[in-house]
Formats: sequence, structure tokens, C-alpha cells
Amino acid sequence: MSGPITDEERLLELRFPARPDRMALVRKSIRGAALDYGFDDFAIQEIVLAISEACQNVMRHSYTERETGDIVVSLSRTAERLIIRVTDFAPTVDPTKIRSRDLSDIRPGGLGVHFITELMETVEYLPGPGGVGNILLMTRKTEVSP
Amino acid sequence: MSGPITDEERLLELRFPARPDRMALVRKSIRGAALDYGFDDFAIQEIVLAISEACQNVMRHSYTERETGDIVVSLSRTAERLIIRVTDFAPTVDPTKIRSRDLSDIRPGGLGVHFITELMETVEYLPGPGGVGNILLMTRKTEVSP
Amino acid sequence: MTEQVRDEGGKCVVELGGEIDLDRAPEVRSLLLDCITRGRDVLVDLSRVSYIDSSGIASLVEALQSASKNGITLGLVAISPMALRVFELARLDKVFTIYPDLDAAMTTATADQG
Amino acid sequence: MTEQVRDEGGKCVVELGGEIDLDRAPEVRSLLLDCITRGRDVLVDLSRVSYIDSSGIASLVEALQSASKNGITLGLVAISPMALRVFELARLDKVFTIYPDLDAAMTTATADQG
Ligand SMILES: Nc1ncnc2c1ncn2[C@@H]1O[C@H](COP(=O)(O)OP(=O)(O)O)[C@@H](O)[C@H]1O
Ligand SMILES: Nc1ncnc2c1ncn2[C@@H]1O[C@H](COP(=O)(O)OP(=O)(O)O)[C@@H](O)[C@H]1O
Repeated sequence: MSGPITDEERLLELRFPARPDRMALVRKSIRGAALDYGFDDFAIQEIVLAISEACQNVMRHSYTERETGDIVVSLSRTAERLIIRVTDFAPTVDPTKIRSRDLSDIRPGGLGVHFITELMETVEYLPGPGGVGNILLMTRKTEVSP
Repeated sequence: MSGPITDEERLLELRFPARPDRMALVRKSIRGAALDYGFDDFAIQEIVLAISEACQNVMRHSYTERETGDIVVSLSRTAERLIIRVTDFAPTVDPTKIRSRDLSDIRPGGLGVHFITELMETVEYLPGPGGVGNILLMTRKTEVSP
Repeated sequence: MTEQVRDEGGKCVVELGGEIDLDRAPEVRSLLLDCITRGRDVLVDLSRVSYIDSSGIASLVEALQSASKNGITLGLVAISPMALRVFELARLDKVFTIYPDLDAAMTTATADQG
Repeated sequence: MTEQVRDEGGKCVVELGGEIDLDRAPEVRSLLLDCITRGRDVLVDLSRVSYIDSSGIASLVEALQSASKNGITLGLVAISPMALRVFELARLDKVFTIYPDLDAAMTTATADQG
């Protein structure tokens, strides 16, 4: 992060079971919300992609099939940035383990973290409140004034 | 209600500050979600209207300017119904006070509760979990199979 | 922003747009009441309104009653099927005079006065 | 549901549609691998794909590598700007052969073999 977030204004939180078949619903909902916030189509697609990748990683790596739970996607803003938090309630993950791979090695998988860092301006993995769960905090500059 | 809800499957929850200027965002988000659920345009507009009216009433009657808080709109489904809960965290309201007026008396206001009961198949006002806040539970038959 | 007021055929035409909800109803209300004080008949063009709820309806009812007190008419123009549904739910679809388009509103309203 | 497989010009044309994500990638994967076992060159028509993410890309990479192991080609057809952006992000826009439309894919692919 380039600095602490001040003047943060909460917009909307989405909470849903960490299941792949919920993502289409979540994407449509986020598209709707991002549209209202004034992002253009291409930016909205990119924001939705980053959030989807973050949620997928929670489903595939934070939760297990036996121990699953909810995901919370929260959107807020400052004068200059859209702030996205993807929160899970899984055991705390070691952030140093979350790493992108060498992309010149062509093989299936291993793209999510790379996408997220490319699409967002700041990306930070944090432990959840009270040490429970994980928060992926991402921000992106707003192209337009809200 | 015509009976207890069984086999309820959670879809999505939206949480946001009880502020009028958040409703456009919330409506877009719900439209997106309802679209994914397979309702047609007209039904989506009706569902969105009922939810908006419920949220407005929370803003105008449950919370006060000095004591405001969040609203949670949760969507879930059974095989036959879409289930919507609009939850606030305000002091508990006496459900018998929530009443529609005589519509033949033409005057501004007093339409929200009437709209909600017309647009939904079942409508129930319940105290929130642990006696905190209020839940408006509404259900509507799904026209299409999900 | 999404509202426009203009004089046309001796009437005050108010074009509303977007979503008329609890957030925007107050500004719509004062815009309409302001028009009414000008003393000319008012036509409210709703063709660009994508959403209206009880708050928006309340502003229109208040304007209708104020117009009638001031001896002028207030008509609605080009209501979308969904907006019409909201007026029907409110049992107000017969209370307001509703014109399919601005042309019809101009002709009929003039004929009424002649 | 939103997928179609057909034979055209001696090739296996797979038309995908909708959103290819973690939920749908497994079915896309098996559909493509199934096509490849038929031994004909594969063209994947993405014109009706409105969304693709890393899971969808993974299915396509696996299919590409399986095709190449089986001595056949796999080309992508009619990618939307947004889907292309995802391939670019993945640094795979040069790894896949991408045709603007099915006509171009048929002509070029045949010319390659001639
Ligand atoms: N939410 C998460 N929880 C735990 N580990 C994660 C999470 N996200 C990513 N990782 C780790 O980072 C690695 C890279 O993730 P990614 O780039 O999305 O590729 P892939 O998930 O296909 O391996 C994963 O293999 C995993 O070890
Ligand atoms: N969420 C609520 N909390 C408390 N009272 C409510 C709530 N919703 C409705 N009411 C009561 O029911 C009445 C009718 O509501 P409504 O039909 O929406 O019209 P209006 O809000 O314009 O009065 C309100 O005046 C209020 O007294």
C-alpha cells in the first residue's frame, strides 16, 4: 500500500457461501454496483475479474471441501480510490505463500494472483479481525469522479 | 406465511449504510442478482421495488437521523420461492403499527407497505435475532425453474 | 442533472430522468412546485425515468394537488410500462391524466381549454 | 447448455458461450479433451463468451497442450476485447493462434496444412 486509507466511505458488502456456483450471481451484482459508481465497461470487467480471482482462491486454497464458509466482498471508496476487501473465515494463511509463478512456463493454472496484482494498484493480504480468517485488500484509482 | 420455510438455500446478502443515496447502488446490485436467478424483467422490477420500499421504511421509520445503522438485504431460495429478508439493527418496532392506509384518500405518502404486500406473496415483520433489530421477511413464487 | 424544464406551447414541460427514489424525490418535488408557481399548465415527461417508487409518486401527488389548488393542470407524459405499474399499484393511474406522448398532451390539453 | 460441438470443413468446431469460470471450466475442459481424442483439428469459437477468468484459461491451456501432444492444432476464434485482455494478462495471446472469425480460421488453417 502507498499509505493508510483515510476518509473511507462504505458502499456495499456482499456475503455469500464460498461456492463456485455463486460467482455468476456475485459478478452480476458487482457489475451493477460498479456501474452505479461510474466506472466504464472495461474497468468494470477488470474489477469483476480481480474479485472473481480473489474469491476463487479463497474457495480453492483458504477453505477446504470439509471446512467451508462464507466470503464477504466489501466495496468502499475514498475521493480517489475504490477499495475492495475479500474476507474469508478460514484458518489464517501465511501471506508469503501467496505468490505468482513464472508465466513463461506455459501450463494450466497459477494465474490468479498475477491477474489480481496486474488489475489492481495496491494488493495486500491481511489477517482477519481478531486473527480469524483472511482479508485481501485491493485498491484501484477511480478514473472518473463519483 | 403459508407455512415454515424448509430447504432454504442462501444466495447472497447485501449490507450497506441506511442512507437514501445508497439505494441506486443496491438496486443495481439486486437487479444483477435477480437476473442471474432467472426472473424476467418485469418481475425483477417488482422485486427491486418491494425491496426499495422496505429499505426506505427502515430509513424513515426504524432508524432516526441520530441513531442510524446498516441494512442487510438477504436473498435465498427454495425450490418454489425467492425469500427476501430486510434486516435492520434499530430498536424493535411493534409490527401492529406497520399498516397500510386507505388508498382512496388521495394524498402524498403512505404507499410503501401497500406496495410491499401487493408485490410479494407473503410478508411478515419479525423481531431480529436476540431481540435486536427487525426483519421484514417476504417471499415470492418463482415463475421459472432456477 | 437529469431534469430539464422548458416552455413549450404555453406550457411548462418538465422532463425527468433516471431513478426517482427517496434520494431524488425532494429535488423533483421542489422543481415541480417551482413550475406550478409560474401559473402555466405543467406536463411532466417521464419517458426517461427508469425507476420510480412511492417517494417519487408522493412528489407527483403533492404537485398535482398544488396545481389543482392553483387552478392549473398537471399531466403525465410517456410513462413506461413499469412506471405505469407503480401508478396502478398506488391506485393513481386514474387520478392523474396520462398522455402517451408530448404531441398528444399538447393537442388534448389545448382542446380541453378551447 | 451453452456449448455446441460440430464438424465443419474437416475440423471440430467447439462453440462456447456464457461465463467460463471456476464453476464451468471443468465441463469446458472435458468437452475440449473429448474433441481432441477425435483426432481432428479443433477451433474454439469464443464469440458468445461474455466472461472468462483464470479457470477458463487453464482449461484452454490444458486442451492446447493435449492437442499438441496428439499432433493436432487448436485455434481460438472471435475473441471479444475483454477476453483478449485476459489472454494478454496471462501472456498467452501469442501462445494461442487466434483468428478474427471462423472464415479466417478455416482458410488459414487449411492453407497451413497445404
Ligand atoms: N486465498 C488464498 N489462500 C491460501 N493460499 C492462496 C490463496 N490465494 C493464493 N494462494 C496461494 O498462491 C498460489 C498462487 O495462486 P494463483 O496465482 O491464483 O494460482 P493457482 O491458484 O492456480 O495455484 C496458490 O497455488 C496458493 O498456494
Ligand atoms: N420499518 C418500519 N419501522 C417502523 N414503522 C414502520 C416501518 N415501515 C412502516 N412503518 C409504519 O407503517 C406506516 C405505513 O408505511 P408506508 O405505507 O410505507 O407509508 P409511509 O412510510 O409513507 O407512512 C408508516 O407511517 C409507519 O408508521
